[in-house]
Amino acid sequence: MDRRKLLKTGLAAAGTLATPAYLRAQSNKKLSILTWNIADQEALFKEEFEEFKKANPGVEIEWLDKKGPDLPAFYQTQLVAGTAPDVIDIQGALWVEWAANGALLDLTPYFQNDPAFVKMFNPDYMSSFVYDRKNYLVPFYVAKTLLYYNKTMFKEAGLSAPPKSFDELLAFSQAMAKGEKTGFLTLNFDWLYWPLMKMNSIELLTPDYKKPAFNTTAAAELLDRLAKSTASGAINKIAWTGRWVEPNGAFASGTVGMMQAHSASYFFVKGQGRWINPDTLGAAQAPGDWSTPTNHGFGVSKSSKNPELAFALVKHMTSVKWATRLAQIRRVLTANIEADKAGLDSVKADDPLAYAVLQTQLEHTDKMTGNWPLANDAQIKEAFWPEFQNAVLGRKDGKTALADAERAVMRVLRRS
Amino acid sequence: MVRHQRSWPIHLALLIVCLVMLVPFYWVLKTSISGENIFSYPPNIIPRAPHPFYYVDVWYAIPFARYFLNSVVVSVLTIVANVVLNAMAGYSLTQSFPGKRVVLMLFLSCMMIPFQATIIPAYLITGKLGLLDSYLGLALPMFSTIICIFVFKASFDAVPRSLIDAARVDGLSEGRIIWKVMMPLAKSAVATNVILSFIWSWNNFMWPLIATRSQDMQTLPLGLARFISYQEDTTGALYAFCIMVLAPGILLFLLAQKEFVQGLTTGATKG
Amino acid sequence: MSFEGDPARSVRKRWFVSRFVLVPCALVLIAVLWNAWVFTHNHGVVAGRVVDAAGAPVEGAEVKLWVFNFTTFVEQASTKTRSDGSFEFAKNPSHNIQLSAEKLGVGRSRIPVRLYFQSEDIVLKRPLQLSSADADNK
Amino acid sequence: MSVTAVEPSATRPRFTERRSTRRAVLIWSFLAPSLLIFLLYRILPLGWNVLLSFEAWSPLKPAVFIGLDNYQEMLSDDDVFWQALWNTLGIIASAPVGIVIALGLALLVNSNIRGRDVYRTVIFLSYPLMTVAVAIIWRWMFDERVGLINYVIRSLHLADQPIPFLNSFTWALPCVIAANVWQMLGFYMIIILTGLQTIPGNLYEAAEIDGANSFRRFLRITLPMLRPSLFLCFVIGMLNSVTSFDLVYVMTNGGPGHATEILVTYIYKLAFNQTRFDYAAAITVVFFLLLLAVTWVANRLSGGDVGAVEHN
Repeated sequence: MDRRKLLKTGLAAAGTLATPAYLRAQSNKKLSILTWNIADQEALFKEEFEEFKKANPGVEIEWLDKKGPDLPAFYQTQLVAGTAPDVIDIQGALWVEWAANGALLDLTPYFQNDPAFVKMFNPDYMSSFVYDRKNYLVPFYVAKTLLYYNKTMFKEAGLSAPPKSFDELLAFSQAMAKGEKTGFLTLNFDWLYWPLMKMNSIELLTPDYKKPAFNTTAAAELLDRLAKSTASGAINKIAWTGRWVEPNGAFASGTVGMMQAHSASYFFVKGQGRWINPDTLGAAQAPGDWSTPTNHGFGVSKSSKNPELAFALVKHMTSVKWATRLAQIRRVLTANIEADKAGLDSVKADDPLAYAVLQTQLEHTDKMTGNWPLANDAQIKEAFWPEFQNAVLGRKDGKTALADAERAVMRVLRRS
Repeated sequence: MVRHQRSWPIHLALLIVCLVMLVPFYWVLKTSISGENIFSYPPNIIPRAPHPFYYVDVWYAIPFARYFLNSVVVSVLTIVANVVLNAMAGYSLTQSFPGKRVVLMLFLSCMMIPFQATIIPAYLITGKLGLLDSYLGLALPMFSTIICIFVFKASFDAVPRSLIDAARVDGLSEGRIIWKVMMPLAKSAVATNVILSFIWSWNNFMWPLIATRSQDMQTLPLGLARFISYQEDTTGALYAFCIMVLAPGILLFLLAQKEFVQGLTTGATKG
Repeated sequence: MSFEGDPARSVRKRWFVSRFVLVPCALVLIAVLWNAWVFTHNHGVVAGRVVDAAGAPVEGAEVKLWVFNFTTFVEQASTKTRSDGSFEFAKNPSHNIQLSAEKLGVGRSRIPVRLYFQSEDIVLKRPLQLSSADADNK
Repeated sequence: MSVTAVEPSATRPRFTERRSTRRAVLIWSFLAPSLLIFLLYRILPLGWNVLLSFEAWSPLKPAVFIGLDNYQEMLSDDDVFWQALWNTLGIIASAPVGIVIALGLALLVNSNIRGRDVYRTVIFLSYPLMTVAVAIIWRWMFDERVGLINYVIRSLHLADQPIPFLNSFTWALPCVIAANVWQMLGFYMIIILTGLQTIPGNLYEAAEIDGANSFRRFLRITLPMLRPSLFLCFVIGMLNSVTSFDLVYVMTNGGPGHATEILVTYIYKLAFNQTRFDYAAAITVVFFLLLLAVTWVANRLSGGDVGAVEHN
């Protein structure tokens, strides 16, 4: 008897727990927004949402935040279930794939209705969100790579200015490498290493994006040179193995001469490296002013019940007022021209170095590389990167690696 | 005498093993209270200038209390369900009945499907059941686990037939036989079930990630995962978080280990 | 798993004094006490003194309260020191702060302060000592 | 559960038919809940994968039947798949190593020496840990600069340069395996202990009378009697290791290159990072069949009935 009673009560208890919070809060004027690992700005978002609700009475906003690696899994599950968030913050090239799959709403008409809104943003960053002549995202916050250099190590090696060419980059690295010290590092995820290729005018694909274009003798030589410098310690091999913490941490430790990374790295490095001040850390454009962006943008899911409202929310969150707030609190650029001015001014005062770093993000925005509007970017990345890694870590010679990479990339292109 | 000569090598061997098992704990604990400059060699073996502030950071980095509560509720649901359902299933498997082998094979083959491959259908099913973003929905997929069923089966098997037959002769119903005769002899199995099912639900990471939407349904592993993502720079804090997440499991285990470990030796045995 | 209530009393007694009850109770007790302490000491008062290199109190030095936000410290409040070099901040919201003091001609100083819980009341033991040498990482 | 209401008065041992039918009902009603759970969360999803593996599908795209194309691509044209397959087999092959160690330990802690409970507790302690945390811990232990292991190696002068364990193509997989064994060891030991407990002591007494020394007793009695437990260990441990994804995901995320890619991580990446659910489904099916085969072989070898502990 008591057994059965126990079970009953157990089930009853379970039953009461079984009502999903968000189903109860179902209402047709409900917006859900999914952000990409920026939970630290909860306070700001709450404010933004409050204001938005005031302007649009009867609207409820559900805010979700997932961290980068998990967000795709979550969003796609939601897509299948038909409960995709109305607004989504996407980083990198993921959006292209989803746009091509028809998950995202084409914002072009909205843009056409509102040229003033479009004019607020840096056209170069704006154009990085175009896939087959359609706009899909609105810039939320943006970043692109630059070259940080350790002035102290430069002095020791008798170097004055940052490198102007790829050859100098390698030469400088070699000059600074001895013992624990290494010369150069780069972040490698999301094509962030691609400027190195671009400096040597190597293209990933043919202009029509139909065929691989990287399997050239020049590229093979380049890979071999990188491999050699890596073996000799001129290039720190963390550049090819680490993702985010390792390279930034290594540079923060003050034993690496140069690091190619995006502006976000500055705050990480500064948080770790006590040595950092305007006399010891320099921020410059990489040789040839090439850089790879890692931008965050807001898109609207096609499945959204009320897209107008969703787009209104996007406009609201990227408006000068709130973009400025974000720029100031999070020390990022938003591609919203006015907001970035304001943000930079506020930074200039108490952190001139951060100012210098962020400044680079607004220069040479026409020289951005490593972001191709490819519906299968992720697959190509997966096909190319491991072979590249094999080459620079000296497991294969450049030629074989590139050949294998070409085969793999061909496969991907053939499939689509 | 003989034992004395023999026992010291055993102790030595076991001590070494224990060392291997424990050192990682120490290393993490040490890091969590003293931090570690990732780029200074050699690392300090003894924590230098220990302080609790990494734990403070973690506490405020995520709504720890809330996540903790969620994890607890889900785990409790899972444990109860596991003990009951697995005992039932385990008992049936001790009986001989047509189709037993099939069922056994079926159970076993259920373990051969990686969860990552079932995410989408599992999500859709849970949605159909209307359990998304609810405690029950989080716990349901783990309501019965094959390993534990086998654990029950094993310890039921070990219950001497004679005892059961005697009970039958006394005219006890099957239910009563299980409850009054078998369960008491299967304490160890129960302990094992409690601990294992707790572990699994407590540690589950992928399912909560997919099945929860609202912030306040998140469980601790998700907190940890989020932590790895950008807080990772604060090395100490990361390991502090590890400790804070692991502590409950270890505590429960240490509390129950007497029943658990001894149960395994003195429990249902002797044919 | 003993649900037979036959020798109920003794069983229950043993159950109550068993570690399965005692340990959780102890934990709960600790938690309660700690929270009581927190709630009586979280007005966010941060007080301290500013002295110069020689150790003499500095009047009118500008003291800033920096609060950790995401990856950087952002300025939260600022005040000036009194004649005895003392200063006090009212509502510090954070548990991880830095204090910077500066006075033209005398110098500057910046120290990190870690608290055991958010907006813990604290009186700095050691005063901020201004030095003309450029302070760390700022 | 309610079906179990059987009035004691009505039951007499001779009413065997009624009892047996009742027992059939009882048995199946006892199995039902578990079966239901597995049906919902294992069998159906598997079916979904099987269907999907013959189609070209991604969210928002209508499914198109493409026959065996996915399988053909996998087998003929995907190096990563093969790499992942080999790595997975490597992990499977490593399970016996852990089991042998665990068997040794179990025998040691089964002898009535002082503080054996303490030993058992400590050895099992690693199993309750959250895999994500275990991965973090071991990533930290293997750290190139301040990892304890490198520290030991360097202070013993076994290597002058620190070994970048998780970043080296040769070391990464062994390291992951080591971490996995470390976590599973306690579990193996417990299962084996339970097995040891079920060996009737009189067998040993008899053997002792026959004058068989401890080693032969081990070979003649312990090992055969342990077969089912060992089989259970292998199957469960193996399945746990190869279907658990957190360890690799956090420790190396499959890298460097694809040196530690296992089928689970590859399936996950394909499905969610590359939106190739169809192809991932095909690999899932192959993975499932592989595990089925391995288990079957193990079952044959152990001659044991699945999970059973015999007494006769």
